[in-house]
Amino acid sequence: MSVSNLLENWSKFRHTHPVDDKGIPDWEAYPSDIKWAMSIDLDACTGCNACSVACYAENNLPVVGKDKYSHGQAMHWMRVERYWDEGDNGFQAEQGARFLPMMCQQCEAAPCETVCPVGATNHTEDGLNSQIYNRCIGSRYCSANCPYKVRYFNWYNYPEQENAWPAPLNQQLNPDLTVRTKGVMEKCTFCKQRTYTARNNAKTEGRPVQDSDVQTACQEACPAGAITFGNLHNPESQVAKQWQSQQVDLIKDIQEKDEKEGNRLRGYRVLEELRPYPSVMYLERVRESAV
Amino acid sequence: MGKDIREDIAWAQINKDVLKSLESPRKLYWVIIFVALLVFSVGVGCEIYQYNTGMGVANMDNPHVWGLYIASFIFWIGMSHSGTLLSAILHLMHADWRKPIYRFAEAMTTFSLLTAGLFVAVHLGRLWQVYYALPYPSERWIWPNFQSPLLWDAMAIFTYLSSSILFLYIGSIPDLAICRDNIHQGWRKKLYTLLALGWEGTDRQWRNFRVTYLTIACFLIPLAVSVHSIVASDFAMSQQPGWHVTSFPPYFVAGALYSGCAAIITLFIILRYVFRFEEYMTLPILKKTVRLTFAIAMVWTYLNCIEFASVWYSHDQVAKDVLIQKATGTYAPFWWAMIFCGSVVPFAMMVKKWQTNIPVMFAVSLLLNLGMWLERWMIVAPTFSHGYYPWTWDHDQWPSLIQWGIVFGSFGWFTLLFMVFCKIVPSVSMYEVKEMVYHRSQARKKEERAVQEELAVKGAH
Amino acid sequence: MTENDFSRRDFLKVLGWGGTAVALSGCGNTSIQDGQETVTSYVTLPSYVTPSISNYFNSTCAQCDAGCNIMGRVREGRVLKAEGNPNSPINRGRMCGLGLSGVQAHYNPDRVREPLLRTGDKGETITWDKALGLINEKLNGTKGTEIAFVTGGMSGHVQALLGNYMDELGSKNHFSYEAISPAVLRAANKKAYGESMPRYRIDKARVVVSFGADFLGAWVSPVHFSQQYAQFRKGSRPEGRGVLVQIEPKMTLTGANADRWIAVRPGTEGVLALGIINALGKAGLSIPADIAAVSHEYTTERTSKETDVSAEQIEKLAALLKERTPSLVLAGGAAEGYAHGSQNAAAIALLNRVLGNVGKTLEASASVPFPQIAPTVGSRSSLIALNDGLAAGKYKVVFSYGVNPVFSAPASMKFKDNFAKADFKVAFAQYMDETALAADLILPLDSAMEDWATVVPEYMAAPEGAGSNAYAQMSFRQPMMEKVFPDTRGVGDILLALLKQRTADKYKEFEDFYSYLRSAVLKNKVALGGKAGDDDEVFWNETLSKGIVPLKGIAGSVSAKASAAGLKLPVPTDADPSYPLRLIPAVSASMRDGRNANEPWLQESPDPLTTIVWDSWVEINPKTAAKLGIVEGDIVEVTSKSGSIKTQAYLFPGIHPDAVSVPVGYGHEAMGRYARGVGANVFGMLDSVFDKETGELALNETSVKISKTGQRVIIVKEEGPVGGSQAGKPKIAVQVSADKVDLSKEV
Amino acid sequence: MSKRYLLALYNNFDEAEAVVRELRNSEIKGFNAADDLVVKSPIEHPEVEEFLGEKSVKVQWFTLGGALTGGLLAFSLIAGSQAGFYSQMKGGKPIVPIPPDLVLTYEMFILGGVYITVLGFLICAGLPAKRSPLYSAKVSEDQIGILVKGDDGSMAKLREIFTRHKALEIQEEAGR
Repeated sequence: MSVSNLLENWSKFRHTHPVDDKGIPDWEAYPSDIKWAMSIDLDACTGCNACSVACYAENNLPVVGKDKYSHGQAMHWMRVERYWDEGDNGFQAEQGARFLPMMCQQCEAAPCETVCPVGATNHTEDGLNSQIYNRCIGSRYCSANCPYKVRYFNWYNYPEQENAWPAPLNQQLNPDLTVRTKGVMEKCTFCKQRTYTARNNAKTEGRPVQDSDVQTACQEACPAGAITFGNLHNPESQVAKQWQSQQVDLIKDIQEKDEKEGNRLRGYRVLEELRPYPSVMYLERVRESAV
Repeated sequence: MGKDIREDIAWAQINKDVLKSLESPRKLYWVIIFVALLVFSVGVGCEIYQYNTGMGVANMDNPHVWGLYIASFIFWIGMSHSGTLLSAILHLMHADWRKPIYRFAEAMTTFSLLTAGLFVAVHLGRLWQVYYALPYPSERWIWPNFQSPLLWDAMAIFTYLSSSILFLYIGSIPDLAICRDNIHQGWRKKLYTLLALGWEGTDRQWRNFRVTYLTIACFLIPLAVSVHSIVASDFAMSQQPGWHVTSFPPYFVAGALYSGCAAIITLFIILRYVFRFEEYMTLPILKKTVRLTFAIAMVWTYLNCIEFASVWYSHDQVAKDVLIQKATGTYAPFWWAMIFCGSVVPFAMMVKKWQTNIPVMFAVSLLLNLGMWLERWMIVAPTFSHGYYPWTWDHDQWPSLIQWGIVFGSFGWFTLLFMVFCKIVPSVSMYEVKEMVYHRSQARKKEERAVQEELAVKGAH
Repeated sequence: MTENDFSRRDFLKVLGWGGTAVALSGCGNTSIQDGQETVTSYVTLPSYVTPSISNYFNSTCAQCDAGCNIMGRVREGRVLKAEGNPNSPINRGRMCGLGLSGVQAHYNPDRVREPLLRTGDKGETITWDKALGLINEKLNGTKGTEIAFVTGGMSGHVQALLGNYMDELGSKNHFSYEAISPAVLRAANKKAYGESMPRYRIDKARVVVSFGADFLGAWVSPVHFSQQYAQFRKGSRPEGRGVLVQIEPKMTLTGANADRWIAVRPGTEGVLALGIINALGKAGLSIPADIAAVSHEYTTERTSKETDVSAEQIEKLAALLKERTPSLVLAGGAAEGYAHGSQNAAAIALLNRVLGNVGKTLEASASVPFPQIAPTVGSRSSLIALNDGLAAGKYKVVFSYGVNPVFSAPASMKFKDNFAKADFKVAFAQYMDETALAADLILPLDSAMEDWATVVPEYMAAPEGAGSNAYAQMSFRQPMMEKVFPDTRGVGDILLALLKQRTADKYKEFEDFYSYLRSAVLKNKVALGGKAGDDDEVFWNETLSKGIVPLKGIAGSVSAKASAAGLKLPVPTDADPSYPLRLIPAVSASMRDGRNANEPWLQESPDPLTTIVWDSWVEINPKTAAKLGIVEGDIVEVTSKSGSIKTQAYLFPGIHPDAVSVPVGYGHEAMGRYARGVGANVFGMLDSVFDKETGELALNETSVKISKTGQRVIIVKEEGPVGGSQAGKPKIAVQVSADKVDLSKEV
Repeated sequence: MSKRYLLALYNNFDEAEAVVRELRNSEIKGFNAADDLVVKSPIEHPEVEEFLGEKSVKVQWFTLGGALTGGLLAFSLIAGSQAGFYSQMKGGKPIVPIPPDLVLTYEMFILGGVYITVLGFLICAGLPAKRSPLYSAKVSEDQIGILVKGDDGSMAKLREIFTRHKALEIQEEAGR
């Protein structure tokens, strides 16, 4: 606690991210030059669930079993949603199904962060929502306020009481991150353990982080390569190029796309209008009309 | 209609009657204590199981992370409002009929706040780490998140609880002194001696007492309003459809007063019988309370309609969907039951004959409370089951028996605390009833004198 | 604090084991199971191990037959995760959910840990010496013709060793069985293009018309085809964004990704293919005379009537195919699982010839120059042969490895009873599955992450560039860590031990399968890409570390020789009124034939289309369901002539109203805690109808009726109460018409 | 000089008032009506204040001080701790956001006010206290007590006044 600190740096403490009150980008709020972001091409996504399984493998997600699944207590950080076209007679299947991999959107102005009573979920300097398991007391307010409902609560003590990894399955657990006990919230971290290593390695080598340094587990697995991940602040990264070419701007809640070309682009963000400034851009699924 | 408090009742009689309640209530008292203990132990059993196994046994799920615990939390917070808030308002307005009933109403406040606090504990996934929410200085300079409405809640409730306890306590000091003077043995003597702080009723004490009591009452009114506004902020400050409603704070405050008044009626009737307070908790007082409750019921109904209307006429399709879901979806029976209990049943209180009919009012007050409990559930649950994201909709979430058990147990806990309190601290304020009787008889005398003078003037002619 | 307790304790354990496990990897019979090995300090770790930094070992996935090349991520002596090998032409660094779950097969708590001998109804644990001795004893005096060995598809040096063993036994009864096999496809391809597995170039096609080939899900080499598909969908490709049309009665994952999914009446795929040819002719494409002679009968009206596909749709499709070339037409399981399956496949193959795709999007493949290690592909017809032999009492000793016929044979074959007729049955098993339970001796196998093997994929994907037409590859499967259970053995080791029983002299130089494999590889150093002068040790290590051995293969050739001669498609008849619906056993990407059912990630990972977990279900078209009065969650009885199952009904828009579909792979009665009792086994109720040409079991030829049992459950699934509806929300999963977007400039 | 105490009980306020008036007007040596006179009553009675004369109450100053301290303390502590915790931003909000801090400031304002008021009450009313030696339980029931303190010499006079006004009971006690 430091009142002198407060008075000296008052203007600094009034920075907001990603935009200030007038809608002007306020990057000074960021102490780092990294902003992790993702883009997912729904036209390439086949809905095969490999990303989801990869997430189980990478992030020590417990298998909850049929009974708990039936109570909606599944722990898949990455869920693949399947939608149908809707017609007069119910669902139409003539153009297939639509798949949407949905995980934490790592919002810039995340609704979950402000409501946590203990500050267990915060914005990191590389633009993620962090979730501090040790700090979490399980009020579940973050999940209540998440518009995407991508936060998953440990309703049970999976590692111990529920024996989610009966020996020797427990030897598969990734030692780069912890298993979570009952009563804490968890969610997609954009494979924090991987991005963190990548940042450190790049720092050691004295260079900025590149695309080749890090892949998230889902991106790495995706058989169709639908997922792109990288540093949005690095104009050389694939993800930055995609966002730019799709005219999707992180700091806008309504994308002002170029009038002529813009409506022929397919980048969008889910529930953007709620102004959480999500870090995941989706590319619309395309369907041929000629057949 | 029954008689009001006799003005010529001897003050010593008041002491005697009230002190008797500390010693020999009706048998029903023990029945209530026993049942409450039983109900409470059911809740305790459920909580032990839930604590050991995990929150999953409550049958909450991932979109539906809050359940009856939060609903009951709001309910109990709401219930707390009438006691202290009404007591303070009526005190400022010099409404003397408050005097025989305010003590138990304030006790109700305190204990329902304690019950609400119980739900915080029950709700948390990691109760054992709850101290993280306290702003204690730590080596790492980690603080709770002061932006979270839950933290405001904690702060507001702490303030409210401690202020209410102080208000209740300060107001009881003269009565505790009476107890001290009249009970001469055992732990009670020691307790009353300790609590009475050596009160002697000197002019200096009374003088400071009056100002203090008035000041706290003044603080309590905005505080109580802020408390339930902040509880409403838990919802209104969120981004969820059905919660993000501007009118929530006044709506919550009205709902709180409403359920509190209903609870006062319920407890009024119970205490009146159990402790043989027929002389003090008179039917005219009941009638006044009932009328007040009716007025608040109408305010609540109005605010309810405002909420629906503002959703209905807005362009927020998502919020509209939630409203439609409430009225037609799986929660519809409960939602309509809430409307019925909250907005239709109170009309029974318009019937003059029923206003002082104890069985009818008892039933009505219970129904009102049920309606208000349902209201809280209908605020919490449908938004989870029908939020922004259709994929995660979950219309069939039904609380498990464990969850119901804990909610059930909380009523036992409240009753237990309340009934034990009433057996230790006089639940009718003796000194204030004396004041009331005194002032009324003074007023009567004045009136009579005026009449006599008038007669004398007439006679002189 | 409890939460820390768990991770820290385990973490320390792992650190303790780490050094030894890595150092001893691959030799001896130690394991990490009991954790009693000497704790090795970090000081004495092998030079390539840095605590907390992962090592990657290249290997080959064993979860299905595609043979994807993987890298095992190993930390402190434990394999944690399988990741794709980026140098692989097959999966190019990618993985599917099934492949990722391989670690759960490895660490599975239900693995068989010791050799077990059945005595009566009981099993007893015996030593390996005793077990092998027992086999020797039983084989002595048994004629070669009385010995049978049933395996799945095989390849590589294990297969070579097995071949040697069978030769030593004097037996020719090696049955290669796959429950779900593209056997009809192979035969039809051979006939139509001259090669059973040509390379498909989805990435080069502008239009792909797939008759039930679930190439994104479970068909042949799905991860590879997913890569191609990603290319195919790129608008920035010179050919522009490709168009996928899927024709099948039950929507597969590929169907779900199609631009147009056409629900064809089950079994009339061939008719539709000919109808399209006819329409193409009408549209002005020149049709070779021999084909036209057959196809002209299939007027659009007739085709439409028989196939239940609208005339307009057929014409649109023909117009698209004519306009956008090259295209690629695929035939898959849904079109081939009939008595006339080969005919269907042949008719579909005609389309590729008519459209001139052969040689453009259908390329010649290459095969490995060593026939002993070339893949032996499995089929169901070989199971039929085995079953007939067993029924006739021909086989006294039966070995089974890597297959579970007791589970996956139709009940009407009475395989279980026939299997019991053999005197001595030996199962090489990783789980106590249904077949292992029926065996007399169970030999516990190493997992694919503990064992040595070489793998030659059947579908030979090739990298881009020169020489790709002669590209073939062999890949290594190598242990990534110490054995999890000490008493399991690799199949190569077991076969070697058995061979030594027969002819000790020939194999005495090989201490174990590892040394056999090493010497076999070093012997062919030059053919495997080395130079004659290379140091053996260096060559071996380098080859192993790459995991993939590119070979100069024998280039094949494809030709457009598909002919309509002899093509005869049956006229669809009205359904039998007592069994009005066609049952389509669905093969899902994760469950396949059920061999991986005990891997919990696969059970918990929702079926992509229905989002159901942990159970089987029957998909019914909402119209049919309405007629039958069935709602979602009704437990229905699906009855065929040969059997019945009870399962939950799921109303599914992606299925033809005349068909119902039940996923295969569920309904295990044994195997382990995650598989047992989950769902119902649809294999059991299939009718014994066979493809007339190949003799392959016709999977889709079973007709069923459906009746309600009166029970109803809430289906455990990922989707919510509104199903796949977006409830009018504007921008969740957005779809846009191709003419409304400009994909050419996308990055 | 030793002081003695005298307590007289009366039936009602009118009688007590008369006694007090007389005591205030009397000039008895060794007895100062302003300091040495205490009225004990079972209820809070504004008339008592009237006939005892205005005496200032200082509790409200405590209230003011408490409320202001509470509010100021709240804002400075909260904003200060947020500023010390600046590495963790929240949901697009500034590190030191004003509206939430004001909510808490408001609560602390009231909390400080109430607590310090109660403290002030205890101090001003002299509580907790040992009971004075001359105390009758009747005072908490229905009688008015008048307690006086005076020199030995004044006792007789005081007693006489009490008796004249028909005191129900008179107790005498030596000084402490």
